Formats: sequence, C-alpha cells, structure tokens
Amino acid sequence: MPDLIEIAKGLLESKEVSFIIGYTKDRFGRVKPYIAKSVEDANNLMFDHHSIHNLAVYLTRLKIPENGRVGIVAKSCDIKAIIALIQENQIKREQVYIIGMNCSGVVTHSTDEWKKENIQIKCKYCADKAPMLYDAVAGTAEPFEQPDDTQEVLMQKLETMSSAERWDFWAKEFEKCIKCYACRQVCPMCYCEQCLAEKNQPQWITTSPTPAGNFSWNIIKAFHMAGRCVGCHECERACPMGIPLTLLTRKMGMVAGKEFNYRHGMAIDQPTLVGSYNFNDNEDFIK
Amino acid sequence: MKIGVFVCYCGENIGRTVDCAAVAKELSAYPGVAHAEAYKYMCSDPGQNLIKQAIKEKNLDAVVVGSCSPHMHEKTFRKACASAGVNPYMVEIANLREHCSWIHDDIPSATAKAIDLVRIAVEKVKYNEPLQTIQVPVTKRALVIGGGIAGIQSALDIANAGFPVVLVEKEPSIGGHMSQLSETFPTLDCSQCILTPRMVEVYQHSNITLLTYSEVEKVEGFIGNFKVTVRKKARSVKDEVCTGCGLCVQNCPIKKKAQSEFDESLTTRPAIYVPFPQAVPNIPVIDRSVCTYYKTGKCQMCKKVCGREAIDFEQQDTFLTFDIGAIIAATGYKLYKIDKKPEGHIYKGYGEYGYGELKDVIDGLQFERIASASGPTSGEILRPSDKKEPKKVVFVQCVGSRDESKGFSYCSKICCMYTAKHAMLYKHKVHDGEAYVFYMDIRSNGKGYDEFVRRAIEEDGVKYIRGRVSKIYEENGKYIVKGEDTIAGVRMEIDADMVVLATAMIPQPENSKVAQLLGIPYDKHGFMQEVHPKLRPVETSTGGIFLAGACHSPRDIPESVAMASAAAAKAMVLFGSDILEREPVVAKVEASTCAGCFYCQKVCAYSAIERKEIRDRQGNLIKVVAYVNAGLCQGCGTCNATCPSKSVELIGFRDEQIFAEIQSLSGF
Amino acid sequence: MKEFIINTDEIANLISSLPADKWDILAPAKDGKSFDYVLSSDKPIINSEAPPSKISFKEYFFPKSETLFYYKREANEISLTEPKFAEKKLLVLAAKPCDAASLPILSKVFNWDYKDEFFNKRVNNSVIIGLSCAYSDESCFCTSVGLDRNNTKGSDIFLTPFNDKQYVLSVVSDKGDSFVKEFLPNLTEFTGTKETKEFIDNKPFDYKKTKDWIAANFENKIWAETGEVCIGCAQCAFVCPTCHCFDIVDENCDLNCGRRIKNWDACQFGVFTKHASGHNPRNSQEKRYRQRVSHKFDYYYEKFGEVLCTGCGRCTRGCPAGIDIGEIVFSISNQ
Amino acid sequence: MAEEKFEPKVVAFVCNWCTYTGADLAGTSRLKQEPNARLIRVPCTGRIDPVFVIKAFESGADGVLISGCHPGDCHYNTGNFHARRRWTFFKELLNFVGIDSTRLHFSWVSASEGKKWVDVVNGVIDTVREQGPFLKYKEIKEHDFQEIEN
Amino acid sequence: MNIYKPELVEIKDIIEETPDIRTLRLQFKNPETQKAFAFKAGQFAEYSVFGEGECTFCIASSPTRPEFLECSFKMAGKVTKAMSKLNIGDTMGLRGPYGNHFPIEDMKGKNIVFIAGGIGMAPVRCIIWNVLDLKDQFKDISIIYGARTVADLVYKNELEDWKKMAGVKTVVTVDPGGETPDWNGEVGFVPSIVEKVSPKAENTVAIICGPPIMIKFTMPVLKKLGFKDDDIITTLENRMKCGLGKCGRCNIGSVYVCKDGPVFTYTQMQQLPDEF
Repeated sequence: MPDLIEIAKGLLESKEVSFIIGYTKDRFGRVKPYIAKSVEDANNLMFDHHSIHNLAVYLTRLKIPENGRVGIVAKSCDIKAIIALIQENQIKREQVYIIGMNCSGVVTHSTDEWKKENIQIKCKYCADKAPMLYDAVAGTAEPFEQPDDTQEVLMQKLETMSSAERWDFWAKEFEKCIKCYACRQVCPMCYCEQCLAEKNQPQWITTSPTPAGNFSWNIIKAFHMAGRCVGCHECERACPMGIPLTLLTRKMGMVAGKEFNYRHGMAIDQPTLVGSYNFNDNEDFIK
Repeated sequence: MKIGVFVCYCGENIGRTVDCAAVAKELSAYPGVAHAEAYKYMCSDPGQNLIKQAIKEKNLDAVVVGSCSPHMHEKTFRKACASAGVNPYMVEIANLREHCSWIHDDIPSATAKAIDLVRIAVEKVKYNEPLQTIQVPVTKRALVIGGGIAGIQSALDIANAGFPVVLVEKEPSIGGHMSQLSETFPTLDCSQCILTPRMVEVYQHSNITLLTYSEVEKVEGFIGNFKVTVRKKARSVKDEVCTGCGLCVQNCPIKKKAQSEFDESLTTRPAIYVPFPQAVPNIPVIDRSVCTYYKTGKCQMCKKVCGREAIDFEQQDTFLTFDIGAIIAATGYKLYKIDKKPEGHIYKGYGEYGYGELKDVIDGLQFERIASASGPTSGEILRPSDKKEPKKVVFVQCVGSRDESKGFSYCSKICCMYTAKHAMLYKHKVHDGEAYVFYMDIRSNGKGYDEFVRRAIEEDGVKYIRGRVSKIYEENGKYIVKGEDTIAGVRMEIDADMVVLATAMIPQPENSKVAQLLGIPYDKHGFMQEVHPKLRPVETSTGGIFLAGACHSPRDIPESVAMASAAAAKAMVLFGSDILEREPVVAKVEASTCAGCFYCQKVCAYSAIERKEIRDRQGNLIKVVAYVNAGLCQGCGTCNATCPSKSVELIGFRDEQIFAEIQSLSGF
Repeated sequence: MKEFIINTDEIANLISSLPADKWDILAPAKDGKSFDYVLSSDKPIINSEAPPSKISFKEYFFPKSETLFYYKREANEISLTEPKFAEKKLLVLAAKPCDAASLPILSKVFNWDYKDEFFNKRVNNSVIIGLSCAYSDESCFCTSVGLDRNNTKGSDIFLTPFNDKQYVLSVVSDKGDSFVKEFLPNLTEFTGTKETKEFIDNKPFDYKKTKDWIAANFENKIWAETGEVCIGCAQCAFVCPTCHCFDIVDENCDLNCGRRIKNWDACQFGVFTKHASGHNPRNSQEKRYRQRVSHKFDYYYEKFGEVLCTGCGRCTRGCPAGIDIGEIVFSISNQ
Repeated sequence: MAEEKFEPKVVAFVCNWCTYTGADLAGTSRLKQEPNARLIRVPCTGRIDPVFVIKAFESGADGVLISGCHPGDCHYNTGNFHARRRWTFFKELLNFVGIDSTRLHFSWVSASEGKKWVDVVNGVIDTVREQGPFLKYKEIKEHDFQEIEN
Repeated sequence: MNIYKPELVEIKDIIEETPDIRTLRLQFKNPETQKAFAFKAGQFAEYSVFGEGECTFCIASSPTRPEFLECSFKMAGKVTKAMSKLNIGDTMGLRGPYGNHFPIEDMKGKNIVFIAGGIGMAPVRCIIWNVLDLKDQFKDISIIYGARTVADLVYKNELEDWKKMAGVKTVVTVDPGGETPDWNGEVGFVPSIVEKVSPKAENTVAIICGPPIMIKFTMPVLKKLGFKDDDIITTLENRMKCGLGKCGRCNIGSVYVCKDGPVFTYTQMQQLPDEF
C-alpha cells in the first residue's frame, strides 16, 4: 500500500489537487491540522492515533474553486462527514480527493497515550474502520483494545431519571457554557454562513451565556444536528467547559436509528432524513 | 408606529361574554396603540366607516380588529383599510367570537382572554409590512396531456374558444380506449362513429398543435408561465411527407411478430403500422423492436415502396418547447392485468382465474374488440382459441375492484355497466347463447343506466348471479367456473366456453411519473389528486394544472367528457385575464446568508425552490443559493422552518411576527 | 516586603475560619482530569505543580454575563434600576501567577478613561493569594512576556513552597497586608532564602521585537497560514485571562421589563465587527487572527505599555485546531 | 394570602386550514372550552419551527400544543409529514433534557373535528394543570432576571 | 457611577427624511440633564431602545442649539428598525457625548468645504449649523452634498435654507438616473461635482463624510485641488458597542475609534491599518 506522503506528493506534483488538508506534527510532537500546498509540504504530513481532528470542517471553511479539487486525509469517521457534506450540497464529490486512512482508533487529547482508557468512545462504534468512500487508501490499522462506553452508562442512567432530575442534570451542565461556540465552529456539519445564534432580526436565541441563553443555544444546536450528526465527537472535544454535548447528539442519533433506521453520512446518494418523509412515519405521540 | 384597535360586539355574540369596552380601554394604553374603540357591528358600513375615519384622523399605520374568525371577515376589513390608505396586509384579526365569546361563559376570564388575543395581534402587526399582491402575466396557450376522449374534449373546447392548444399523445394515434370500444352504454351507439369525427376535428383544428407519439419531458415554471418540453419520439416516418397511402404497411414482411396493441393482442400487426384504420394522424410508425432493418441492417422494403421517400431510418427523437399557461392532465387508465404475478405490483392477482393461461379467459377490452365491427372477427362473437362461437359465456365483475386483499379498495365504477352491455351484445349476436354474470352489487346510477341493466336481465335474459367466483379451470374442453350464488345460498359450477373478466381500472403506469413532472399529488393507487373533492374537483394543488378523465379516478365516457369540459373551462377562466393576481404570502430567500444546503428544496411540495448561482464580477462562483419562484410558492412555510440558517422566510408569517406573538404571551 | 512562614494546616484553618457570609473562597480543585477554579470549594488543591485550570478566573472579575441595569415599562414610562452589587468579598487562593497578573493588565483597559466600576468593585472586593508555579509544558511562555513562576504581579499575598508542610507567605499589597493582619495575625516572620525551580521557556521571544515586527508586517503570509487553519471559535479568547472584548445586548424578561447585559465577546467571531449594512472590516479569519495577535503584542502595548498576555498557554492547550500562539510569536520574534 | 389556584398558560400552534378552522367550528357549535389556551395561527404545521416551542416556554408557557391537518389532508400536500418528522426528534430531545410529554402535546384536528378540538384542548389544559406551573423553565429564566423585582 | 446606564430622553418630533432615514428630535426627561448636557460638533452618542439594544450615531444637531438633540439614522439593523417604529412621546435612552470632535477652534478664520454623501450628511449637518451660527468667525463656506436619488436627500428644507444664505455656496447632486423631471440641482457623483465646483484649497479645511467608496474617490480630487492631508477631515463609522474604549469592537490598530475618533484627519487615517 502506498504511504500517505507518496500519495500526497503525487497529487500535488501532478496538480490534481490544489492543496491537501492533512495532519502534521509540530516541534513538540503535537499533532495538528495542516494544509500542504507543495510537494515539499507533503513531507510534513503524517497520521497516527493523535490525528483526532475531523478535517472535513475545512472543506467548507476553505474556499474550493468551482472546478478545483482538494485532497483531504480522512479517517472513516471523518469520511462520514465528507459524505454528509456531499449529501447536503456543500461540496461536490469530484471536488475532493479523499485519502482514506486505515485507522486504529484515536485518543482524546494530543498528549494522551494510545491505550484503552484514552481511546475515544466513538472508536468503539466505528463499525466501518476501513474507509468507505475514498480515492486512495493509506496507513495500516492495528488492533486496539476497545474503550469502555462510559457514555452508555450515563445515557442509561439519564433515561431512568425523572424529567425533573434530567432537567437538573442538564441545567447544571449547560450553566457551564460560555458561548465560545467552539462546538459549532469545529463541527463539520455547522457550515451556515450565518448561524442561528447570530441572527438578531429577529433574535432567534438568547445570546447571553446565562442559564436560559445556554439552554436555548444547546437545545437548538442539538436539534439542528438531528438526523445530521455523523458522530465525530468533535464538539465535545472542543468544549473548554467539558459539557457532555455528544450525549445530546447521540440521543438524536438513536432516535434517527430507532424511528427511521437512518444514519447520516453513509452514502452520497441517500436521501437525507430531514427533507424526506414516509407516509407511515410513526405518529403514536400525536393525538 | 400607530396602531388602531377596533373591538366588535358582534351584536351580542361577542358582547355577551366579553366586555368589549373594557378590552378597548385596556388596549388604548398599550404601547404602540394610538386608537382603540368598540362598536356594535364592525363589519357593517358604519363600523367600517369608523375604522376609515380613525385611520385618517389618527394617521394610523396598522389596524387590529377584534371580531369574528379571520376566515369570515379578514377580507372585508382589509378592503376597508385599503380604501382608507392602510395597506391591507397591515391588518390583523383577533378572533374574539369563535375562539372566545362563543366558547366561554365566564365574563371576566373571557374578557381577559380577549385582551390577550388582541394583544397578540397588536404585537404581530407591529412587525407586519406593507405587501403588494403578486402579479403574473398569463400565457394563453394550453397543454393537454393525453389524446383520449377526455383530452380530445378539453382540447376542442379550448381551441373552439379561440386559444391555442398543444395536445400530446404518447401513442401513434389519438383516440385512446374509446376508439377500441364497440358500442357504448346505455344507448348502444357505435363508439367509433361518434369518436372519429372529433378526432378528425382535432387534427384539422387551426388552434390545435397535435403531437402524437410524443411525451412530455420536462415542465418548468408556474401557473400562467409554464415552459414545457415535449419529446417527439422518432417515428422513422417523416410525418410532413407521408400521405398515409399505406403501401409500406402492406409490403412489410414482418407481419406476425408484433401483437396489435389496438386489438389487445388478439391479432398481430406489421413492424411498420398504423394502429387502426381510422387513426389520426394516419401516419405509420416503425416499431424498431421488431423491424428487420434495425436488427440486421437489411430489408428496407418500406423505404423501397414509398414513393414519397418518407421513411427515415435515422430519425432521432426531437424536442419541442412551448410556453404554456395552463395544463390539463388527461392521461387516462388501463386495465388491471390479473396474471399470477402482476408486473411491478405488490397485489396478489387472480391466478386462480387462469387469465393469461386459458386462452378464452379474456378481459373487458378484449371482449370489446371481439364485439367490434372493426375488430379481428368483424364483430362476430368468436372465441380467441378456436374461433368458434361460444355458447355459454360467463362474465365476472369486480375482478380487482373492491377487493383490498387481491386488488384495490375502490370501485371501478364502469364495470357493472359494460358487463351488462357485453352480455347484452353477446345475446344479440348469439341468440341461443347463455350469458351469466357474477356480481357483488349492481351499481347503475346514471341516466338510463339502471333501465339498461334491467333490459339485459329482463329482455335479453342474461342470468345474474350474486356471488363471487373462486376458481376457473379447464376440463374436457370447457371452462369450469366455480362460484357461489349467495342469494340462493348454493355453490355453482358453470361449464363455460368463454369467460370475460371485468378487471379493475387502474391509472396508466406513467401517471405517477407525469404527476411528478407536473408537481401535483397522486394517491396511493397512482390516480392524480384534486385539490378539493367537492368544491374544486378538477383543480390540482398546483395552480394552472387541471385534471380530466380517468387519470383522476375510474369514470365513464360522459363523466370524462364533462370533467374535460370543466377542466377546459378552468383553463379558459385563467386565460380570461392578462394578469394573474396572487396573495403575497410566499417565501423569500436571503441570499447573503443562504448556505446552499437545499433542505428547503427537499421539503417544498411545489418545486418552488430553484438554484441560483452567485458570482463575483470576475465571474467566479461564490456560492449556489436557493431562490423562491414566487409563482409556484403556495406559502406553507415548511422551508422557513426547515432552513437551518433561517435564510428563507415566509412573507406575512415571518419569524419576527410569530416571535412577537409568542413573546406577547409573556406579558400576561 | 514582609515574609512569613505558614503551615498547611494554618491555610486550612484560614479557609474554615473566614466567615462564610462575608467571604467566598475561590480555589483550584480537581474536576475529572482538569483543574478548575471552584467557588467555595471545600477541597482546594494548593499545589504549585498543578497544571493551569482550563479557564482563567477572570469571570469572577469580568463575568461572562453581567447585568448593567434593569428597565421596566409602565404604560409609556420607563424606569431604570441598577443591579445590586454583592458585598461579599472574594478570596482567591492559590492563583497561578499567570492568572493573578491578568488583573492589573485588565484594569488598564477598564480604567484608562471611563472607569468600569463593575470590574473595579469586584477587584477591590477581592484578595488574591498567588502561588508560585512549578508546572510547565510546551504551551507555557510566561517568562517571554516579562513574568515568571514567582511573579507577584496582581497578587496581594504570594505563597512559595518551602517544604512539604510549609509555605513562605509574602505580603505584596496593602490589601494583602491588612488581610494578613486581620486573619493571620500570628504568623512567624520568615528570614531565610526561598528556593524555586527554574522555568525553561522553550519558545523564548522578545516581546519588544515582536511588537516592532507586527507593526511592520500588517501584510504577511503568517496571518494567512494561521487564518486558514483557525476555525474561528473563540475558546482562545474566552479561556484567556486577559481577553476582555464584550458585547452589550438587551434581553427581555417579558414585554415590559428586561435588562441590558454585558456578555463576553471575541474578535474571532465574524460578526464581531460586521456593520448593519453588511460591510465588515475584518471579513476573513486571517484578518481576525491577525487582530488577535496584533492586539495582544502590538496595539495593547502601544496604548498601555503592556503585553496583553500572561503566557499561561491556555489558548494553545484548548485550541481545537492545534494553533500555538506562542509558536507564532516565537517565530515572529526570530525573523 | 390565600393560595391562588394555578391556571396554566397553554400556547397552541395551529395550522390555518384544519385545526384553526376546527376550532372555529367548535366556536360556531358553541362547544365550551377552558379559557387557558392561546392560539397562534400559522399557515401549516410545516411552518412551525421547534424554536417556537422554546420561545413559548421562555415566554412563560406551562404547556404547548401543536396541531394540524391529518396526514394526507395537508392543504400544502406534505407540510405535516415534514413537521411530523421534526416533532419526533424534538419531543425526544426535550424529553431527554427534562421537558416531557406532559408539557408538549401534538394532535391532528381537522376542520370538521370541532368536538375533537375541544377534547384535545381541555385534555392538554387538564394535564398541564395537574403538572402545575413549569417552574423549571421559569427558574432558569428568572435566574437571569432575579433582581428585577427588587 | 455606572458608565453603561443611559439617561432617559423623550421623542419630541420625528421627521421622515427619506423612505429609510428618520430624524428624531430628543429631549432629556430630566431638565437638569438637558441643561448640563454639553457636546461638540462631531461627537456621537449611544441611543437605546429598551429591550432592543443600543446604537451609535453622531449627534446631528448643532451644539449652538442646545434645547434639543437630534439624530438621523438609516433603518438597517435591529435597533434602528425598532427606533423607526417609535412614536412622538415615547422614551428612549441616551449615553454620551462620546469621542473627539471637529477642530472647530482651528477652523476659525478659514474657508470650509463640507462634502457629504447620503446619510453621511448627519455629522456634517451638525458642524454646518455650528459654523453657520457663528458665521462671522469663518470665511467662505461651500457645501457639496450628494445622494443616490432625489428621494434619498436628507434635510431637504435646510438644503434650501443654505442655498439662500449669503456667503454659502450650496451644491446638491444626485447620482445619474436618480433625478426627477423637476430636479434643478446637479446630476453626477460627488467626486466629479467636487472637481466641477473646484473649491480653492488655500486656507481651507475640507470636512468629508459619506460612504467609503465616495471618500475613496473624492480624496484624489481634493489632493489634485491642492488640499493638504492635514486639512482633510472625516469621521469613521466603525461598529461600536460601549463607546467607552473598552469593548474592543471599534479598534483599528491601537486606536479606539470611539475614544480617539471618530474625527480623523486624512493624515491620521493613512497611518491606521486598513481595517475600516
């Protein structure tokens, strides 16, 4: 299997892509996103279990020329986001050259060791560890010890709580929010030029980082991810306040799966869940 | 902004449970309200004058009327305000009657609620904006899809009124199923005799552009302004040159390979053919799937005999576009094929009746051909298998109709009548023959219809058996029809020579495709859907598109013709004015914030959302955004609620207005 | 400077003896993996080796959301009332030097012309006990901005570990002095010498040189290179002890009452400088990131004679895109 | 002071064509209802954004009712189908954060179902009354305005 | 002192200048405040609609006429839209005056050219009236004002007044295509009209305010006419929130437009980073 740098060099040399969104290591060994624009730059590219960032976010943040093409280094969980972006008309399939990475799980923090306790919970459920949509594949996947799904435990605990208890749980979590919007900015599916949170004519959500303002922001954000979240868990990683945001997106994902047997970002020609309907959709809850 | 509040007592209707004066008084001190008063009958002339006077005196910008339901008098008050210089869309109605005084008894709580309701309206109206009705020009040309009797009738009506019509028929000839029929009930006059002159009239009409062997490919635009692309399929015969002499057809060496569509597969036809002798236009078409030339590159017999050099083997499909103002869908029906495994259907079918296996088990249209003077037997009743005269014929009704387990839930409506006709025709032609009819009920509700059925039973001696047939099988050269006479309560077995099944009418398989092209709804069976079953039976939810004939539901000839004329009348109403006025409640996209996810397009039931490219001065694509075609938008606002960045808003029900209504509740 | 020796149990006593109705105590505590300043924590961690909290303590002086006044409408009359100010005092225990130093820096902007009494009251009502720092990682660079592990800037009282059980307590300010006199009257004076670990800055830069470079390099590819990786969230600004941009908005409680609030805001948001007309002077992330770096190391210095940074490294540790401001300034300084 | 009887505040978002007209019919038929509901008329249930519900709770609603045309009856063909999908998520999400089905109700009421409308509305009001005021939401809102009464 | 708390003012009059520009005449509810309120031409204030927020405009009336305060605004954002819905007698909030001002003392004894475009006339109008009310202290006055169309011209009556005044040359222009049949002013863009009017540069101060594009193209004309950068004065309109030099929104480099501005000479402007 050709390695990442070889593929990247070839693409940049032949000008098949104008740049490659990938990862690099800084002089302290920390992994971070990197835009390789030349063959020389390609030497700086790398991929390992610290390559946690979902780079699909850059596909909409950076300008891709109308008929241009860019390369992107993507794990299979990131590829779901790329597929979802294609499903949602944000990019065209032919605009991205996907270098799919065989992945052996990623750890939560850049300084963490690659071991069971540190591997992200999402990796446990990455049913598609081999890239599912790609133009080239690189890297080798190594077996790893799967993390415990501590979130599942919490999820079940929440489900058994009374509404009032759940409310208190979330009120406490949301109170931490400082409205830095890192969760939004890091999310590949949050590509709106003007976020609802920025719309003030009329005022869609209370912008203050107060209990009421935080509640409306986090709820609306979670709702906007309903049927759209690809489960990359970037929002929770980015949150400086440690709010368990993926509990919300996970819950929405469970609804999508249970009620509609749907997962976003699985196929580029799949009709999106929001925007389609079925005459026989469940309506037990409607009087 | 100065708002006037007008509270109506509605005689005692509101005044009995709501203290209207108190409502007016409370509102007079409300921010933004410059005037508030109550009056006995606001909708009366003096009441309207009060409003007009206050508008002028206080220089009001907006008006809230607390009265009956907006469905009742919104228009009245809007008109009154408009005449006094306030834009009609700066008027809001608070429903104090249906939603308050009539449903409550307690005066204090009803009054408190009334105050709330008016306040909600006041808060909304603060965010209303003056709107103008949308004016759309009307192209006065109609498109009729389908050249059966319904399409022919619609086309002729509109053309005779002086408007141009484009009539598109997918078969090589117009005429539809009616041209296949022998005689028609209840008068037993010859179908072709009454139809053919109309077909010729269509052909010769200076206002009608007839496109046979053609299909609608694309429909864009909206009421009054459609752009329609028609695919004219390659006929392999130049229609402008052909004289219809028929030499090519006579000389075609391929005679047996193709089954005649017109004769319902009871006969065959050549590779180059005219569907039937009276076809309009009388121009042949080459069936490329059987023609030797297209298989081997040899033959060309037709080309050799044609004196006009009309044969063109290389002919391609061509595309024609038309500007159209109104569209009438008249795509008709077909009969339910009842084989064991009906193609493309989840329905179980009637394999036990042997249709498709037993040669003399035929359907209604096949019997029409047999009974027709122009049919394969020249009108003699001879059974298909051995061309012998059947002496005992069983007719089975409701095959597929009214039978949810094997067919369809609905009644096909015409089978009772045509079965009676078939039995009668048989008895008239085979005097010593026996005719049996299995039926569930007899539905003969039309002028002269019941008398017709009675005549079949009483004068012609057709034997009617109430009951269903369970099985048909061949035994000793006879068809054993097993059934039950539910009135006598006995099992029956008839050894028939021929069986005619009155199979269900179902929509043409292309119906749903056409409906999708037109952007109109269709029901689960594929029949096209009218907008209102009682009051707007020929209109669809898409403005400017009307329905005629059996594409809507099973119906007989007079009904189809009536519906076709109604649809034509609707189209002509549209053509009656040059400009169309529409409510301005439509969605609008803010391009600067649109992220181009096109979820709005996915949820729009009217295909009103289009894509628009935004380019900079150098021509570089900046982004692709949504754009609302105001002509198509019906104003439901689903796009507005779906848009993640709130870049599309429904004018008249903008978020700002609804938020104001919601937030007004916090003051209570 | 007066110096005393203080035992760990004396610190514990101090915490328990402060009257709870008059004093709030803010101190680092461990919450899961990270350290955070926790209000009225009963388990403060006084550990100079602890890493910095994820978010600085600035919200106790410059809250993330602060009511400026309330308004009430009755008929057409409007009345304004000011929020009541909590008279409770705040003791910050074991503040990192890089946090404590932020208060004098912030004070400059909040007082250079008009005086922001909201900030001032909170600062005046507090006593900051700094703690010498023995932590460092690749994100730290306090020495480069003129601070260090034992810098007492912003502290009223400063603690330096002496041995396992004892700290050297230095009285830094008058406020600190009166606090010690009131609550720690019986301490033994310290006369020895303190030993502290040296901090090795792995990205040393000269902030004066940096300033000159920035002033001369408004257009430079370094801004574009960072701007394209930066995803434009504001976690860097919000966790920063010195970032102080804010927004002023109105919020309604119902139709007739509401309040005006000051909320944290950040120059990294696209809407920050966007005019109602749609015009936006800083319309790309490149420009916005340039603004952030320039404001910290050039503009603020130009105006107030100080760098708007304490080198705490929080923005780097938390950056979802792995951007290291220290590295940027380091590379600028070495150009 | 005697304890005041709690009267819930219920906001109902209804579509113009079915439920609003159904409520009109209830009025025309003089079917008595409890006076706690305030109707907000929108063209179609498809128009109802979940934020409306959040705003309603923010504005002090104790319960919210959303009602529109039966499936297949939508004046705009499919608006209610899209709405129904949205609600499936929304009610689950709200339930997950502690706003359960006693606060948020959905119904289909056609233009001819005046009686059903009355039953639905009274049912919702009774349920909400039984639950008591929605203090949880009021708490977080009032937290922001706690000093306003002083 | 709560520096963020506004004073209450009452709307005394509303003038609809154009379809989207209004002028509000305001008076402090507290007569003492009204008396004590002192400002200089070029300063701005923060205007509040309670429940909607604050909004920044220059004071459009002259300090020589202290009985009222006027502001002119274009409906664009949330607050200006709310302001446009207020009625006479309604209460607003006002904080200010803030920022620096036109150097009126230095302008004495000089000729003055006022150049304004669109809503940019509001701050200019303040200094125009200030100068005209003390006219004997100044030399020749020229006023060049342009708008997109005749309907978009603000202060229409005052334009007529100025035209009639002795020693004041008033030229009003509209963009090509913006004229009406009865329009008797100039037709053309402001830069070309400035060139046409060609005010002499000697001992003259130019005060220019308007959309960025107008300023961009007028500057070379003024340079050509011989104006020195120090004698060209404009006001910047960066987005502001606090007006107090704190919130960080209006910064251009180390300059707080709200404190160090909004009035800048062309010389000063050229030293700022290009972020306005």
